Amino acid sequence: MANAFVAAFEILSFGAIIVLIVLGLGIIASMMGIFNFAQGEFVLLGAYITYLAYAKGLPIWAGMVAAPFVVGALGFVLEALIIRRFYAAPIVAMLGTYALGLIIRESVRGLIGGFYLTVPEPIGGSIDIGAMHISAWRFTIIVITLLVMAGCYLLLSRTNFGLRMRATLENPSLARASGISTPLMYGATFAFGSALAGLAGALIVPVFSLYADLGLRFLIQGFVAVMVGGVGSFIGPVAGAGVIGTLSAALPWVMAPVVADVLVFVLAIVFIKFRPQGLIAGKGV
Amino acid sequence: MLLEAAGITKIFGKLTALDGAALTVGANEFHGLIGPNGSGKSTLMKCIAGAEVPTQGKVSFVNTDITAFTPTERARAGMSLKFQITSVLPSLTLYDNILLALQAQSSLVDLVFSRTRGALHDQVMTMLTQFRLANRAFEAAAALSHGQQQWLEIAMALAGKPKLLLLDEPTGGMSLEERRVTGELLQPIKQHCSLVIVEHDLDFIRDICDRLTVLDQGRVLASGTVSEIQANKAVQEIYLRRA
Amino acid sequence: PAPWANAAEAPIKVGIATDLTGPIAYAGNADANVAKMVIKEINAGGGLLGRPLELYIEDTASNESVAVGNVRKLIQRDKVDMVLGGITSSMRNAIKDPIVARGKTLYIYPQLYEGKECTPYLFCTGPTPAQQCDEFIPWLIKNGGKKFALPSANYVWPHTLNVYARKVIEANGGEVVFEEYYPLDQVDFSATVNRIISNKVDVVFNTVIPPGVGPFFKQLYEAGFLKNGGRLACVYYDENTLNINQAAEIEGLASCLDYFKVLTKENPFDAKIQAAYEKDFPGNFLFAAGSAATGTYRGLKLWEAAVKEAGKVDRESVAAALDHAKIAEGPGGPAEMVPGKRHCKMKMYTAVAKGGNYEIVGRSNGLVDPKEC
Amino acid sequence: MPEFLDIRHLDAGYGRSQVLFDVTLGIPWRGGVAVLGRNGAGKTTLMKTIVGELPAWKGEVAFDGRDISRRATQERVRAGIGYVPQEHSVFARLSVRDNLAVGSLASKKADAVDQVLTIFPKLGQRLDQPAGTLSGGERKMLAIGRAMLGDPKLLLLDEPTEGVWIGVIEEITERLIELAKSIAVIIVEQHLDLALRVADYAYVLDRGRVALQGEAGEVRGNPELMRYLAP
Amino acid sequence: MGAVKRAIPAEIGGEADVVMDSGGTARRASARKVLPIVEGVVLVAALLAPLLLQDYLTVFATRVIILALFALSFDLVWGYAGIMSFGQALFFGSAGYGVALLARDLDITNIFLVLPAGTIIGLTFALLLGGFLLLGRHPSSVIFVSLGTLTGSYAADRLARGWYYLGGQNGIPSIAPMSLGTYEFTEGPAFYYLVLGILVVVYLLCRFLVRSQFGLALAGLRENEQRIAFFGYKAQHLKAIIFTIGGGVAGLAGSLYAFHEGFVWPNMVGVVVSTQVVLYVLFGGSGTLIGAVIGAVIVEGVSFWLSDNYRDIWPIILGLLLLLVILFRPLGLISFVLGERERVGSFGARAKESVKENRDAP
Ligand SMILES: Nc1ncnc2c1ncn2[C@@H]1O[C@H](COP(=O)(O)OP(=O)(O)OP(=O)(O)O)[C@@H](O)[C@H]1O
Ligand SMILES: Nc1ncnc2c1ncn2[C@@H]1O[C@H](COP(=O)(O)OP(=O)(O)OP(=O)(O)O)[C@@H](O)[C@H]1O
Ligand SMILES: [Mg+2]
Ligand SMILES: [Mg+2]
Repeated sequence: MANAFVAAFEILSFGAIIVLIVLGLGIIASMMGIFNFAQGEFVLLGAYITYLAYAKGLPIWAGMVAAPFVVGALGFVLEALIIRRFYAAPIVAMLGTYALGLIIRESVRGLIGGFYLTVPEPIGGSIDIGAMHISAWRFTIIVITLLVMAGCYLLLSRTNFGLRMRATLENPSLARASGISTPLMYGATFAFGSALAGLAGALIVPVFSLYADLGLRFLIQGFVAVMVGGVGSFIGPVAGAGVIGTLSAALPWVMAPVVADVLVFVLAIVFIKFRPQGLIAGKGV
Repeated sequence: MLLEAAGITKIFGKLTALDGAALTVGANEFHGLIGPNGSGKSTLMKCIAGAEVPTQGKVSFVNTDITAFTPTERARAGMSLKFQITSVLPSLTLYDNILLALQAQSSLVDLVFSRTRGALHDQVMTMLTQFRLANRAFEAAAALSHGQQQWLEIAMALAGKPKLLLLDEPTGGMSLEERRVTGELLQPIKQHCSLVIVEHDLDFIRDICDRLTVLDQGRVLASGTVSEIQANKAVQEIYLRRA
Repeated sequence: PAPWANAAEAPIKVGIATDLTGPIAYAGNADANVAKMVIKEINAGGGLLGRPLELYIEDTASNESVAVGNVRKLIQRDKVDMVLGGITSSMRNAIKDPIVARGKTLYIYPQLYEGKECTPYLFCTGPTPAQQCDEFIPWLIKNGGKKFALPSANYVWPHTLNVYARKVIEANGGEVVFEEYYPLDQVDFSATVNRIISNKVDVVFNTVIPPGVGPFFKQLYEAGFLKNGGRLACVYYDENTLNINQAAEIEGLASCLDYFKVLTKENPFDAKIQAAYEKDFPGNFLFAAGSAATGTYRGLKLWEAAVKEAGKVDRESVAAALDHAKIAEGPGGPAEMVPGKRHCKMKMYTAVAKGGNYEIVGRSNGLVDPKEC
Repeated sequence: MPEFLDIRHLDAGYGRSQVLFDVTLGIPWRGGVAVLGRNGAGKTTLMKTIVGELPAWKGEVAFDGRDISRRATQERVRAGIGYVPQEHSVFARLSVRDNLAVGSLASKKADAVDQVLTIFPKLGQRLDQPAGTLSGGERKMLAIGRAMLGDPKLLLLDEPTEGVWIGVIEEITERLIELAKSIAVIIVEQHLDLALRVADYAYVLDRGRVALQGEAGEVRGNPELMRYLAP
Repeated sequence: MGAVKRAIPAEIGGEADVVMDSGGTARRASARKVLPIVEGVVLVAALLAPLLLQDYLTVFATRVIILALFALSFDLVWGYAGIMSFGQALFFGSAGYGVALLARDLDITNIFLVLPAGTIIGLTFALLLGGFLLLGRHPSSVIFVSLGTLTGSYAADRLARGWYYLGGQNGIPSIAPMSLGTYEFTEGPAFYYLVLGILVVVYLLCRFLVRSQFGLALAGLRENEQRIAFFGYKAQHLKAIIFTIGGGVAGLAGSLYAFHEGFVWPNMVGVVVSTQVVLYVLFGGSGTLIGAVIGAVIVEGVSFWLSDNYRDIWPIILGLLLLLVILFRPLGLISFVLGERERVGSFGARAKESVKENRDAP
């Protein structure tokens, strides 16, 4: 019983981490149609900023708060300078963002000397329930993920900002003809997606430590999650990430981890093959 | 009968777009399909051409049950469709668009080894000339105006020498004069081909069709010759009713 | 101007092929630095056979295909007399053929590894499983317990090492509770941690590598493994890897290597090289055993001794001399090649992490045999 | 007094191919104006240039007394131009309700949906369906409804009745006649009757030039007209 | 059609220009003048290379040419059929492993056995994966196929790393050289010309294929697969066929690579190499076969040079260069010399905005 509870918690917490990482990726990939290969590096930057704050002796949570803003601002600038040219050509965008990611990743690698560096969690230790120990920070991540998820959903579905965003991404020329400033919306959306990645990076760095390939590690998983969930909406990728995340954490409990790892991907592809529209088909937000 | 669609039902979620609709078309018959907006005309066309899978019902073509056929198989059996929303191949030239349509049924070996392009050149140019597009043969299809794209689509649909041609609002965005010309272009195909045409312009339909089917809310309201339909009370009623 | 006795003769060319970029660049850069340091030192002492040494460094970029191209540069363009380098086993496998078989050149591999590399003209100067387990595992059983878990990354080194480790564990009355392999980039270990806790494992003999090892140790810690008296053991853990986790999360972790920085306190020669290295290369790249820096030092010095003995630099003569070369002083102590085996005897140390630093808790009696080939 | 929308000597086109040549036309403060012409005459191009989707190569476009030829589309729209494009005139993935909400973003109408539903009751059953799954005619209704919600001072309609059922066309016509009493409406239409009922004035384009213009009745009666409309 | 008539007989796939006389207004702009020149220049340069280069550079050039062959296979499926194969390395690497095993376990190194074997391995794997991904009830989206192939490649990489028979992480080293009777192909000019010869032959075959009406069908497919299906094209089959052919070419390249490097390792089937080949092609310019070749040569050449001269930061510089090219030459380097029309033959350029706008079409 206790064991089952711990298992459930651990699986859920990894699912939450994947969801957190995919939130931003999903907005950019699913809604903007840009499969952003630099998204992993935005996660990395979020982590790096948190580390910097820690290394400079600032409180860690300060770094965590700053990360989404800094990465979001960077996203805004990159959108205006680079990404903007890619909307018409999604495949070229993959390559362009790949190059961008390469540059960021290798630069960060240089900055941190290619090491694996630890960052302590602002809320450390474990919550003890009887003989069970539950990581306090993982628990915090679950809570924050739920909050961010709900916030994003409300923002997109209930506010005019969200409506403008969806309209722009769906049919830019008609959006302009409805009086929406599309360049601004594109910039804002990309910045928002980047900021979420930055936040994800900041929150997960205490769990995984900082290293240059931190973001890359989750990228393919993220794209598969987007596909499983269904392209075109916000909740699709989030649902997909939940499934992929919990599956990759759960399968090793019942089979050899090496098999589980590949199995998750194979299952995902087979699923998409027979349900190309994904878990949640083009409905709602 | 060339085409027999019977009991076609199509349900989208909560909405029943087609409710047991039926359509029969004989050889060399021009058949008009009319009805208010959202009555299911396009959906019926798509079910016949294979773009939608009907929830229920059966389609047979030249005495073969084609309900389970893919669009490709239907096209190879001799059906050809022009969608309501134009979908030409935008970055190919008009020439290539037609050429592609012309040799859709050739075998792979033919595609790779034969010199079809040379052999088909005259045919391509004839089609383009007929539809007044010859002078733009080597421009990308995306550069056509809406009406010109409609024409290109009709030309492409005709190119495959179908036994049955399905046209969904081919004259949308055309002026009266242009409609008349389109009607004239369609007349000669009657020798070898049947036609199902969706139109809102009754005069146009009357001029070119032999028989009409009227759809309303997914059901066939009436079907018969043009004069029968014109005399039909129920039909007159929906024409008066606000949609 | 160096005082070359024989300045007219062309320099002897030393090739270094290592990962200057990519995920293990920190190790590769340290190795390159060590090579620069040693070459500088030899040149300052008048060179070798009266000839200066010239260093050629190429990047293997953690990418075997790039590596092979660059190694060919060393062999075919620069015509080096010896190549030292490669960190991972797969890198060694990729470049050994271009160097040894096709390139007819001597090759020294400096990293601790799984053993079983018995190619002629290929000399290994890092520790082997025997050297890392023979004294270490009995110590673990005494200072940890009898129940071992072997969580491992799924590649050749852990597989081979575990075969050896299991033998030693069982020979010493211990028991392997489970041995399990994970994808190299797995970062969630909840299932593993659960198995460790519920099986009441005493010693986690870890061969999971970064990036997985950080989250793994953290999850173990959070599940109370250390609190309940469990012992972590990891034979590649050196000063670099200490930073992956918070000090508390790896308190008491035991490692067994040929060199730890704390040895500088007891060993003047170690203090000397450590100081020389830090003076020349004050940056981030540490002189540490787990990243082949010590193997590189030892390898170059053994090769120097062999060249001196042979009196020339052609492959046959140097290989013949290197076969039984010895150095009296090196990182962690003296070293000597085991004749006919192309592997190296060296001193081994067991150290335990305490508050983010190592403490030496055991040392071998004399040189440990690699037991290879 | 200058016209409400004043276009002078306008040249425009796509890439390097010029479509409009020296087009000059004026639209009064209120009332309908029809733009006619055969397929490919340049009607859509003219509309796109007015709304700013295409840049004007030469000439000027003045709206409400100000030159707007350098302004971005969204600014022109906010200044009071409403536009129903000929193709891709709805947000396909957004629900019908959201499409209407986009339309009323600027005017902040609370009863936006109801207002449109009184004109097009048909849309009532489709409110939560993605607009991309609407039938051809339903899309047009939605597009017109969306544009009207923005409370434009000048409404551009590019073939608003293409594919629309005759019964509804009548309804649309009446609305437009009503609307043209208070604002300016430019309508591109193939239904000559409809166009000339809504419009007081008409321009006929031929190969990118204004070939004919005049009061609606006058144009209608002009024997040249049919020649310009024939393919 | 009166005034319109044919001036020059149109050849297969429009090899010759179609010019209308002035009575008919249609005319084809002077097409395809530059492409043959570019191809010629590249060929001559390739023929002369070993004479001019130092030995070790010839060896390097051999490798680059093998990679160019590999790039060609990707260009075929992406540039022409619009199938984004992010797992092209799967076919390349599995063929490499296949021939390495033949050499290691069965002592088969005869060139007439190993090269066909490698090709068939690539072909088979491509057929299986392509069959799964491309055929079936639902037409498969570009993104799905790219992720599907990526996953295939990723899984193969994992498998190779974990499978002892294949040498696991360490790969299979020291593969015996390819042989013809008693002659052994070791690295050097002979190997170079062998590989160059193979490249030229494969190039010409591909060229013939994509210029045929089959190529036109592929172009249509790339624009709108569903539309083409409604004409009666067996769109999915066409895709599967070209994908399989691409797999075969990749397999051929992979087996040459294995023998040339004398080593195969898991990365060779994995994501890294898969992305690399995409880079070559986009860098050079997809949709022209020569673009793929040029891309491979330049990317490899530049990385080689950079890693020599900017040892620590060359990946960053490479990334910057890539980004610049993609930003300012999204159609690849080849677009410096080649016009839009000429790039993809007479079959039009790639769909642009239409991707998004077509969404609500049936
Ligand atoms: N994919 C779909 N999902 C949900 N509803 C759909 C879908 N496709 C069509 N419909 C609905 O089915 C009904 C019939 O549509 P259809 O396109 O067949 O009408 P139509 O008779 O062609 O109308 P029009 O004359 O306006 O083109 C419409 O009300 C439409 O909203
Ligand atoms: N994207 C484009 N690129 C190049 N030329 C174009 C483009 N769009 C339209 N054209 C050309 O511009 C001319 C005018 O097109 P426009 O769409 O304005 O015609 P239209 O009068 O609206 O015709 P229709 O009644 O068919 O809608 C046509 O000759 C057309 O081929
Ligand atoms: Mg319809
Ligand atoms: Mg138009």
